[in-house]
Amino acid sequence: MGANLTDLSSGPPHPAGQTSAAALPPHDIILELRDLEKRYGHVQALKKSTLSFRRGEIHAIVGENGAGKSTLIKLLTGVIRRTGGTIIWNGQEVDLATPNEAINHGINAVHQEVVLCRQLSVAANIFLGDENTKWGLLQRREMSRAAQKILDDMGFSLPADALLGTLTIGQQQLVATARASLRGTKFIIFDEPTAYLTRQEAAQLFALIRRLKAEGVTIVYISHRMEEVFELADRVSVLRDGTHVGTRNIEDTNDAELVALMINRTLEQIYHKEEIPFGKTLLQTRNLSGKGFNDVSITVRQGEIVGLYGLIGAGRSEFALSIFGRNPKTSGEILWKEQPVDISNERKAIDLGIALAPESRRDQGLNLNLPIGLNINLPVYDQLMRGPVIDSGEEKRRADAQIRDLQIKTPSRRSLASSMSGGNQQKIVIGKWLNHGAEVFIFDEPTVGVDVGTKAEIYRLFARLLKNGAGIILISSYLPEVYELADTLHVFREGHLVGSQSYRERSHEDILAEAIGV
Amino acid sequence: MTTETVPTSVKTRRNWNFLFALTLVGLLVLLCVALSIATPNFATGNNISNLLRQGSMIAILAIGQTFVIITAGIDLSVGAIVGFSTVVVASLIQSGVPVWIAIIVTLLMGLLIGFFHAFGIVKMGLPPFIITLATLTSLRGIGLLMTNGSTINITDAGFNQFSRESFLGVPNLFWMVIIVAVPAFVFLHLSKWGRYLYAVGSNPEAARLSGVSVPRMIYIAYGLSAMCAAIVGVMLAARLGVGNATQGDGWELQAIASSVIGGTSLFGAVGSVHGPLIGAFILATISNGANLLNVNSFWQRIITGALIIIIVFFDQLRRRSR
Amino acid sequence: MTTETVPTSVKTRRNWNFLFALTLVGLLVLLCVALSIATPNFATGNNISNLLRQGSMIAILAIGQTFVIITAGIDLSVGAIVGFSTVVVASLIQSGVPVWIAIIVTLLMGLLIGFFHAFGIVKMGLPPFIITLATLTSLRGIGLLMTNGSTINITDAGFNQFSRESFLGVPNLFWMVIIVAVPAFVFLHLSKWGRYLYAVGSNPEAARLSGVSVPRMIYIAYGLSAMCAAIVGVMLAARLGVGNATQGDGWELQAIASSVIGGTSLFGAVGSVHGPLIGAFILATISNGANLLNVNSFWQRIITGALIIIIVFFDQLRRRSR
Amino acid sequence: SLAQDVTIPIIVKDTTSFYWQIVLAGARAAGQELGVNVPELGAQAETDINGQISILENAVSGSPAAIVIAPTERSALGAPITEAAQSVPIIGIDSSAESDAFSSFLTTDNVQGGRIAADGLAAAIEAATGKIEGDVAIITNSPNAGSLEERRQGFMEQLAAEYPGLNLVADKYADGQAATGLNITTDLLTANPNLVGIFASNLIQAQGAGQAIAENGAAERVALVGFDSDDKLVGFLKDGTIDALVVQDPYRMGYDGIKTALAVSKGETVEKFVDTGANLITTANMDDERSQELLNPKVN
Ligand SMILES: Nc1ncnc2c1ncn2[C@@H]1O[C@H](COP(=O)(O)OP(=O)(O)OP(=O)(O)O)[C@@H](O)[C@H]1O
Ligand SMILES: Nc1ncnc2c1ncn2[C@@H]1O[C@H](COP(=O)(O)OP(=O)(O)OP(=O)(O)O)[C@@H](O)[C@H]1O
Ligand SMILES: [Mg+2]
Ligand SMILES: [Mg+2]
Repeated sequence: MGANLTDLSSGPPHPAGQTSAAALPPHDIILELRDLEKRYGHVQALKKSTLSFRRGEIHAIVGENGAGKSTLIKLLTGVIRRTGGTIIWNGQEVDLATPNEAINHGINAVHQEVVLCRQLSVAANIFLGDENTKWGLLQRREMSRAAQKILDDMGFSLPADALLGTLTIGQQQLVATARASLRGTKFIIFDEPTAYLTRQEAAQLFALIRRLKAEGVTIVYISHRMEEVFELADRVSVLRDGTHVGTRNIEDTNDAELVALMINRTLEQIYHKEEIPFGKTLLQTRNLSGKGFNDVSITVRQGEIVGLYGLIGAGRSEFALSIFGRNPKTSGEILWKEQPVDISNERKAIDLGIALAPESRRDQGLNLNLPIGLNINLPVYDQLMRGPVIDSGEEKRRADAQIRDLQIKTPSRRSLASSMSGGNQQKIVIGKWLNHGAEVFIFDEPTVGVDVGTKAEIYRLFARLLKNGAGIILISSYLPEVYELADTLHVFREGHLVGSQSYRERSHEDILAEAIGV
Repeated sequence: MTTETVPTSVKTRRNWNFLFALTLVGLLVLLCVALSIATPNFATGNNISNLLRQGSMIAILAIGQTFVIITAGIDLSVGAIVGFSTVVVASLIQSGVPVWIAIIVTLLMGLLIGFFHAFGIVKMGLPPFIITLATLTSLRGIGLLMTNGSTINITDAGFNQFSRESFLGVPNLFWMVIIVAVPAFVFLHLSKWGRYLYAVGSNPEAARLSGVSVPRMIYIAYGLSAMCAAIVGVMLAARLGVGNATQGDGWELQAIASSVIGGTSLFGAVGSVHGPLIGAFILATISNGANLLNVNSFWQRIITGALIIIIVFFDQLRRRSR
Repeated sequence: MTTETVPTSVKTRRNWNFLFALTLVGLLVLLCVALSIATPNFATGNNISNLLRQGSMIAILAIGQTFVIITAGIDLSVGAIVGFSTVVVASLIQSGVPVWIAIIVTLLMGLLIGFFHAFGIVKMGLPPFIITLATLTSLRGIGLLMTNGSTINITDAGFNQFSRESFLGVPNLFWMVIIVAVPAFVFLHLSKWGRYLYAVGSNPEAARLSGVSVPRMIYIAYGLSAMCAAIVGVMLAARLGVGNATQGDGWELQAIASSVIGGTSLFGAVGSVHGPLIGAFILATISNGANLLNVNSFWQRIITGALIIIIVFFDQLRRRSR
Repeated sequence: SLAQDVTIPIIVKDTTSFYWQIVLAGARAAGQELGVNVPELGAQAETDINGQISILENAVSGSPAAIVIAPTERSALGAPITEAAQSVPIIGIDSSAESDAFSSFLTTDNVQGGRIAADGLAAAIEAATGKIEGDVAIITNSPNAGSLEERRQGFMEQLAAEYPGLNLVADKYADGQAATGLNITTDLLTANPNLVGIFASNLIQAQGAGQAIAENGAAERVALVGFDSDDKLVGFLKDGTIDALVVQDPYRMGYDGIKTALAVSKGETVEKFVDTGANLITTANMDDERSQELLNPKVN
């Protein structure tokens, strides 16, 4: 798979290319959107857009964070109601006012944020609203067995009886995928399904998508990862600022064109890498063990990006949380600037100069029902106090600075974090630590859901932090990211460090083999 | 509720392991065994009958309340509905309506009150706390107006007799608990409706996207809770032989407490039918035991508070260590 | 709380637009204007003083309660703490302790009770509902034991006089509200602690990972709530001139209701200091007005319930349309 | 005359109780007869002292001709009443308060009521068992209600002074609910085989206790004395479940309270203290004319 734009634009053969999209007769349009529009108060999330989807195609939608992609999907699945325009399904004008109506037409979606019930089991979630009953009684065992079979068939190794809340976000996303592809789906929308998946799971997902396509199902695929778009899609539509700016057959375009359409300018390079000399050793772990990881020794120096790669559940996040004082270690030690330290809680880690942008923005990263400004400043209120009260001018200034620097798309710092698009929420999670003046930054899946343009900004920001004498631990399940950025790369498998390499001395294949354990 | 994992308290667990492994039923049994040893009067058939009678009303309220709490709501009105129902059923019976019609009318009225709550929540966007608090206040007023602050004496002997008698050695009032609990169990744990209730409490958006009608589930939950309260009202009217609007005062807190002791989470999506039942009978046993031991009324309050803490603490530990 | 957007009710909005734009203060003012027209006695200086005195205690309780509710908790014990504090302060004064020491000791005792709640929540993992319900029950028992079920008469004239007098034309009791509300406002809205409180209520895990000590915030919230209740206990002891353990019965519900009417969400992370204040005075005004208009006390309940629904409904509409 | 413009509010302890409704009925009747406007005010529980003070303050704001009040707590209501009396004449009914500002008092002596109850209970026990011996219990509706404490005090004093054979084994407080009284009584019957008598010192608890005795078929074994009356208790009295009721004259208290208040407001001299009395009504004397008058007050 291509690691950067130049690789990709040369274009691998597209497996989905056989279906000649242009040859389809017009009556094979399954869904047509005319002048579709959505306003949230004063925010125009989607401006008059006209789009059509053909039966049995894989139709990718790309666009910047906040371009309106998720909004479009929510309109099609009855989650929210449009404020204007018409929707034509199979030649008939339809309302799509409620989720039920969408479901009855066979329209399903895997939403960007997992919308499932944490307190119910995996099986219960999969069958929610479509329970198997006999004489009014639930057939629990039967459903559990069926759910397990579905999951196994899809290649997802997940326990059907586990409570959903005990799964990681990525696993939850897989459950949502299993759920959406059941029940006689004719039209299925994936909103950044691979954000929390590793290559292996992503490959299983792609297999599933191709199988669905073969069965005649129409697939809409939203992603910020260009190579996925080129690997899967037949056609691709671009949204910019809530407007549909174009649709291309996949053979007729390349990612330079798509990126230009998305952000209205060209981008030479996504992965921004500068040669920065390493300085003092900042953080070391010696044989650190804890719940989920075992015997891990790493070193972070000034100017260094330490990449941690592995499959889902390999234990990297647990390891990071342990360094940060969130989870207790069971053995081993942590050294800060060569001195052993006892990091028994988060405050101690923060006071030493460690920052953690956690993996799950919904569960760990954000206070969703609070304003963006508060979220951004939360770790630094200590620095904002002037006597007994907060310096509100400084508070505003800092929040606005992050919103500007990270191009967070919001009407105001007073908007609630929950009203942001997924990618913009992710920017808040990162942004809240940039004011803090930490020396070691742990970024756990920092660019999940972030658009290409902003990704490039974030990588440039990494370079800035490094030049200021910081070190970075970058946890990512997206191999190109760690591959291109990390100075030292550690591969985790089942809680163990199985390989460590420095920049340039490794290949994709080696890393993958290590991670999967073959 | 902001709970923290407690590495420190784990250390104290060593010698008391057996206590921590006790389920709620186990704690109830332990309580009963202790009381049987402490007083010869506890384990008599007569007292067990009394105990079953004494716990039955709060138990039924707690089951109804649990449906509401599972949807992440709360029903503060149940005590007031109990009082109001005694007035309604008493005045109907005294005005010559056949007993069974009076009972049915009262239960339907309970259902309607519950639907009104659901209407306030679903259509008017009111917090459950507010709408049910408002009904609590108003219903007591209406009941007092109807009776002019006095009690309505029920002269129908058969109606009064019912609450005193037993069937197969079990007091009729406890049979009522079984009659309510069995369908409630089927509904909550074995039917898809129960599952929808959990889904609504867990994530209403997910429920809605799955085609579950959230408003309908809210109507069902509040309707059932209020109807359970009306059932208790009828039972209380039969037991006391009067209709009186101020009865059942504060029972909403007892019902919610029973439910929470029984493992229901006020944040929704966690709860069962048997938990609240056991919770209610734990509370009834504490008060029965204190009466039998002739504990000073003031000490009784102090002990009840302490026992609630202890019981829920052990139960929490067990849940957490699972 | 499961709220649903209500496209249908939007239609009815047309002619009543001005009502829907009213803030809570607006509704309170509207209520006062209506009462001034309906009865000549309402807008007299004497009555306004009465009104300020009558609302002051619940207002202070509601402010304390709001801190707790913002952390997504609840404090059911405040009414019991009020009663218990009257007993403590009365017995200290009567045993010859100087008044100011008696007051300080009482407030510290309140703080300790709050810390005990936080301990139960943080260290024992108990739901706030349960631990504060347990203290509610136990504290009443302890207070009754201390007084042997009777009242302690406070003979210190200066202490009693305080609650009756005014300063700059404003009743002393209302000055107490200001003395509590101003620091509370600074704490909640202007200091970092307030921000932390909201963060804890919104997502404790995210707050924790941002370096906020969640346990410490829980201690602060429950400590402040219980201390506010102790302050109210001292005020009540001064107003009544007695210490009596059963006073303040049911005030916890009134405090929570005031808070929720004032816009606080029982799910945490939403609330202010001024909202609960206004909520408390809306309730006080309703009851003052009903008394002045000589509304039958049963009707008074019915009307109070209805007005709560109406006021919160309008307030919800305004919030939603923002 | 100008009488229609005269307003005399009456403030009772607890508008939700039947006893106070009878007081209000008496006051209402007097108001109609005398052409006086009588707002009927009161707290919602006998223990709500603060509520009653607020209501008194509000009543004074209305500048009435006089105020009739049943103070809910002796010392707490003292100062507010003294303060109110500076602008309005105050007439006390039912219970007293620590204030010398009252223009007149019409009270029952609740301590005396408790004594009468003890006598009634002893007589009933003697009638049933032939001797005045055994265990007895008292159930109080809720702690800290002044008049209930006085009844309890009178009852206990009289027991100690006059009936050494009667042994007080349980001194219980309920929570204002009849069901609680019922449960307590049931448990008392279970725990005390030698129990021969119970005094339930108000209406609600007498209903609960009576029900428990009927439920357990213990009417033969255990004597029950209640306080105040309604249809339910009269029924119990008839069928022997309850042996005696101590009955006050609340109707007269309300009626005479308003009448006296009007007189005071016109500057007439009135009697400073009036005892409206407490009477023991048993199965034997319940059909007397006076008993019937007390048992069946004209509420509406
Ligand atoms: N509930 C809401 N209230 C107000 N504005 C909203 C709400 N939901 C979304 N928006 C706004 O609508 C715009 C489009 O959001 P949308 O979620 O569709 O973006 P997106 O294209 O999916 O972005 P991303 O790639 O970051 O997921 C954004 O500016 C967002 O802030
Ligand atoms: N909430 C949870 N409950 C139970 N087990 C969990 C939970 N979260 C993680 N685990 C388990 O802990 C182990 C380590 O998970 P962790 O999230 O650290 O993995 P990771 O390498 O970061 O993977 P990911 O790619 O998901 O970030 C895995 O076995 C995982 O299944
Ligand atoms: Mg999106
Ligand atoms: Mg992870």
